Amino acid sequence: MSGYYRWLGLPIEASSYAHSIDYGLLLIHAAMLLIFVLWGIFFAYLLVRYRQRDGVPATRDDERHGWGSLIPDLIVMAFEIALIVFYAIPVWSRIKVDEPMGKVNTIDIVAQQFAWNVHYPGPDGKFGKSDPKLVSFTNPIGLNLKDPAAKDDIVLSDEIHLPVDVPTLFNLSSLDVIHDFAIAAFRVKQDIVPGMMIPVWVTPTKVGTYELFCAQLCGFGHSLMHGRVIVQSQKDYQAWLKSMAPAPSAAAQPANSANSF
Amino acid sequence: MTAETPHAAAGHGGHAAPNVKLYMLIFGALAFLTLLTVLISYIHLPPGPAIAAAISIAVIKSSLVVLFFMHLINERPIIYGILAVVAFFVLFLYLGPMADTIATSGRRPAQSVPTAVEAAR
Amino acid sequence: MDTSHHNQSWLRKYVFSTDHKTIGLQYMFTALTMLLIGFTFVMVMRWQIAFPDLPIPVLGRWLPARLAPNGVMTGAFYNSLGALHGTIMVFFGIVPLAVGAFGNYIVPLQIGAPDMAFPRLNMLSYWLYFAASIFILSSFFLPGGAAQSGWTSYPPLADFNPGQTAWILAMVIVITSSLLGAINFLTTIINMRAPGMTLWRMPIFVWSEFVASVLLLLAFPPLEAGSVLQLMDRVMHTSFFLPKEVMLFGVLYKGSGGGQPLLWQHLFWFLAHPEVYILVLPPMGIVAEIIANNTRRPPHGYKIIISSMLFIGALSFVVWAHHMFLSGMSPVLANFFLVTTMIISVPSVAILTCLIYSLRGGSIRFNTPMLYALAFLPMFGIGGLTGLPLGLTPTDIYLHDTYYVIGHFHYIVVTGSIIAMFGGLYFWFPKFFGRKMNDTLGKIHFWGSLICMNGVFFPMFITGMAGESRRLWVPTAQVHDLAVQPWNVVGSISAWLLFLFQLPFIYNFFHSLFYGEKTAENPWHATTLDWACPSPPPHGNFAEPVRVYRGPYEYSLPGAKHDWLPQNLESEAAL
Amino acid sequence: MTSEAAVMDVPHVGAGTGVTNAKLGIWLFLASEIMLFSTLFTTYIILRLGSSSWPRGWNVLNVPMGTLNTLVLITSSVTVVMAYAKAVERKRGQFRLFMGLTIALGVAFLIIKGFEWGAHFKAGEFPSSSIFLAAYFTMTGLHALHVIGGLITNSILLVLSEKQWDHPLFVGRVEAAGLYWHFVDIVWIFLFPALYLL
Repeated sequence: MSGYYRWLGLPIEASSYAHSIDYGLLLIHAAMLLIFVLWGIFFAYLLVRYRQRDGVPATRDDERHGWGSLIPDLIVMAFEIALIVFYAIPVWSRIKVDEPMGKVNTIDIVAQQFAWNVHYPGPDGKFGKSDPKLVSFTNPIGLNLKDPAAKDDIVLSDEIHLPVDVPTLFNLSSLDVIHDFAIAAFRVKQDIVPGMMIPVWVTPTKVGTYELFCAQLCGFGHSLMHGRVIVQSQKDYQAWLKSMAPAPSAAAQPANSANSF
Repeated sequence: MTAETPHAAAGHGGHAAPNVKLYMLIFGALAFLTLLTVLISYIHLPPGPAIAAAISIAVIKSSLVVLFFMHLINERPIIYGILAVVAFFVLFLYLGPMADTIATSGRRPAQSVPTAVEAAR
Repeated sequence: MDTSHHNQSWLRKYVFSTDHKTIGLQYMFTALTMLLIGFTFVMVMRWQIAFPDLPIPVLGRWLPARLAPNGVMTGAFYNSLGALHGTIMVFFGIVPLAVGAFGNYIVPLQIGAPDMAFPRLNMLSYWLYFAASIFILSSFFLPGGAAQSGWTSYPPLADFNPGQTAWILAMVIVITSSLLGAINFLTTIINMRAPGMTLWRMPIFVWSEFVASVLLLLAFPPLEAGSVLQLMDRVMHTSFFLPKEVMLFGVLYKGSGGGQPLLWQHLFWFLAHPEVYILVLPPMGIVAEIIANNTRRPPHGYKIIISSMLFIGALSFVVWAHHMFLSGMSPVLANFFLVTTMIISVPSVAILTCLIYSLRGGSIRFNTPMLYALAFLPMFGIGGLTGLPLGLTPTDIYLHDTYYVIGHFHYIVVTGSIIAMFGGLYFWFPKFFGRKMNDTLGKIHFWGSLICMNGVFFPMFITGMAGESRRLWVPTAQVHDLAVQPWNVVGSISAWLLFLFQLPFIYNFFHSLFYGEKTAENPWHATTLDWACPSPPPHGNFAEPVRVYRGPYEYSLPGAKHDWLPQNLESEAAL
Repeated sequence: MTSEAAVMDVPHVGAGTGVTNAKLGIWLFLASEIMLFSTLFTTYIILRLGSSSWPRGWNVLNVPMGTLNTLVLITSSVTVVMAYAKAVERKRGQFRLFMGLTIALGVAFLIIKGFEWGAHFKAGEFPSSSIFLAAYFTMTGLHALHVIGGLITNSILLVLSEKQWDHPLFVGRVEAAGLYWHFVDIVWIFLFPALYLL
């Protein structure tokens, strides 16, 4: 993960929409800096120019010009309206409201204190049913093994494999408390609420290994709740999928080896 | 402490002027509306009309209490002001979370909520 | 029913007093102590943030093994300190100091009232607050330990975590105290003003307390109700915030289900966003008072400032869900809250602009209170500006729940509110005690604090930009945070230095209390009514009934002999 | 008399508002109470909206008992306003009669409520049994706490009418207590249909 950071100290952009978020951050911080510097210069000037001096009394405002100070507010407001209309709402809609079209790779994420369970539908493309009543140490998401669709499902712990350049839809759910699915390099962040199934999608654009972490306080082990996101070329990804679908009996076993992060 | 009492000023600024006859009239109306709302509920209307009927009767009843028992009908503007401010914020307290609950219903897989009776017995 | 104070016992005069000034000072001492305690908590936490998994020096040997085995704090203890730091600083430190202490002492004086409208209720407010403070601190020694679900206490975590019940009960008590206080302030300000003190003649500080009290009155009840629901979840095993089939430490919890975790977040932030303005508005009022006094001219745009405050107050109830953009709430609804959030930034900018413009044409005296008031302007500016990328939905996706949020919030409440209130302490100290605080020590305290505060909070923007989450017990556990770990060390060292720079203040405060330079009734040559009575004011405040003849800031009137004209004097001849 | 005593012992009417401190204070208090109970009603609505099924009140709760309780509380609202009328008319005996009736009705309300709760507990229905019962017990419980608060205030006024009948603040206090009691009544006016009839 060397060469990880870019301007403003941001991580590399490894997803399709990372750049639009970074663009906003850059734009806003440039504006902030400009406002602050202009303001600071004016402020310093006032402090020096109007310091207390003998024989120079303070002067009062001319009442007729009392509303002149609203001009900066109007400028700020115009800037903010522009940001809302041309930046925030379109980008937000693209990322959070709309869902990706076309071929979509769907993965279920089941968060728990303090681990990420990653549930792939397997070759049949169907997720097996799961039931919290069946949760056990060897079956962290409570997958119902009697369900035929569950036979070829893959369940990983703390490791996600993704094909590059394919939109992936994550269905986020939690077994216990609120977690937050965050991958800094993808600029992905979404709370996971128990009792809800929340969709979030991303299209990885760079092959590599990134970090997945929990961004919402979930208990004493919150900081230890992290895992790896491995983005592979589509060929490697297919090869990996094949390697993960072995004998049916072992299909539902979580790949605990992935824990050695 | 002064022996005199300032109640000559009753009705002026200090305290609202009571009106016993009116109170009895309101009492009758409240009792009638209570029985009415219960009777309507025995028809077992579908939820929509039932809610509409029950809420409108409750609003009428509470308005009667507020206006006449609490003397809001001839109260000072400052009290109206307080209530207007509260009404503004209450509105958002209802609308915000409600809008969210409706908008996110698709994100909540239907959870089987047992009715109270089933759960208990 | 003779309530004459002259022959009252010491207990009634100094402990169970109904005098707004005594109660104000009681609030002040308690709140400053709580601020120090909350700060101590974070100084301990900062050790773990800077040097995770190393034993805490000195203190580590004293802590019980339950909290810090071998001197290294556990994750649960770290979370407890974090939760209580936030709760104490916000609900038990800054609000009581801003509203309870300054509001209680100054507001009746500035409007020319003999006392608060309900003096006994006022005493009750203070003692409820005091009891809640003791209670929340003692929760460390209760069986379940202290709360460890963050100051936001999101369920389901807060429904299950140990220690939360004590937190809820303490919150219910402190909320009740604040509600009673708010009723008292509003009645006082609305009903008890001296003749001639029209609304547009009230000092900005009184207006700010007025708006803050409205927010307290109407924003706190939802959290009180929410706390009751959470208490039911914990004690009666209801499921208000629990869906069906939740796991509890690997075991299926047998609740009825049917509840919603997001409901708590709505109720909590319905309070907690107005709460931020409760933290900020009174300090803004203090800054306006100090600036008007030390520029020797009326502040620019008195009516703009006040209208902006009222506008902020009204709008602060409609922006709460910008804390919830990524909470699983409807993303379409987020657009509404995005717009309201952007709108509410405009009046804040307006107030700040007016305060800066107020310097123009002034004759600026750089005394200690003024330094604090001036520092407030750019520092609060940083806090406000960094709110922009957090309020915009797309950029919030990245910055949400990172240290950037923590940096932003602390720039608002520490270099904003606390700096302003330090200024207020130096400014009104002569009024409180009839003596002045030492200026040199005050300036050491000022520069040291200002630099160290920036040293603590600015690195948070850097670590936040790198994507480091908040509330990390072991920040080095996550690989992507390793590169910015040195900045955490910088922040921690600054925090400890910040503590060292509070020592001159503490010394100065207590030394000046007894040996400070004695001052006259109106040492700053101020115009508002709080300076028109003796220092400290006697019971009943004003020897004769006051009358108000003019606006609050009549400084440097053209053709006048003096550069100030108090509100209560009919003409300058009486000066 | 010091000026502090003056503040506490004479009804202070605001110059601009024309209302006494006591009345302004109690209305502000009621404003916060409106927010409190509105939050509970919001919670109720949201839980109901978010649930796939919700019981009709009459299947779970005892509607005749609830109706009786509504009538009891409405009657107590009348008696408390009558007590206020008698306080203004300076008729101490009748004031005490009506205030006593108000207190008795309030106690009756709590007793009936107690029977209802008792029957639920006997049937094994607890707040933890279902989200509907959780809302029912919490909302009526918090309301009952408010009734108890009102009973305490009213009882204090009944006792004080012995010695402080001529106190200048007395009528104002009766009025404030009455306003609070009416508010408690109004909350029940909404709780009753929301829980029992829908």
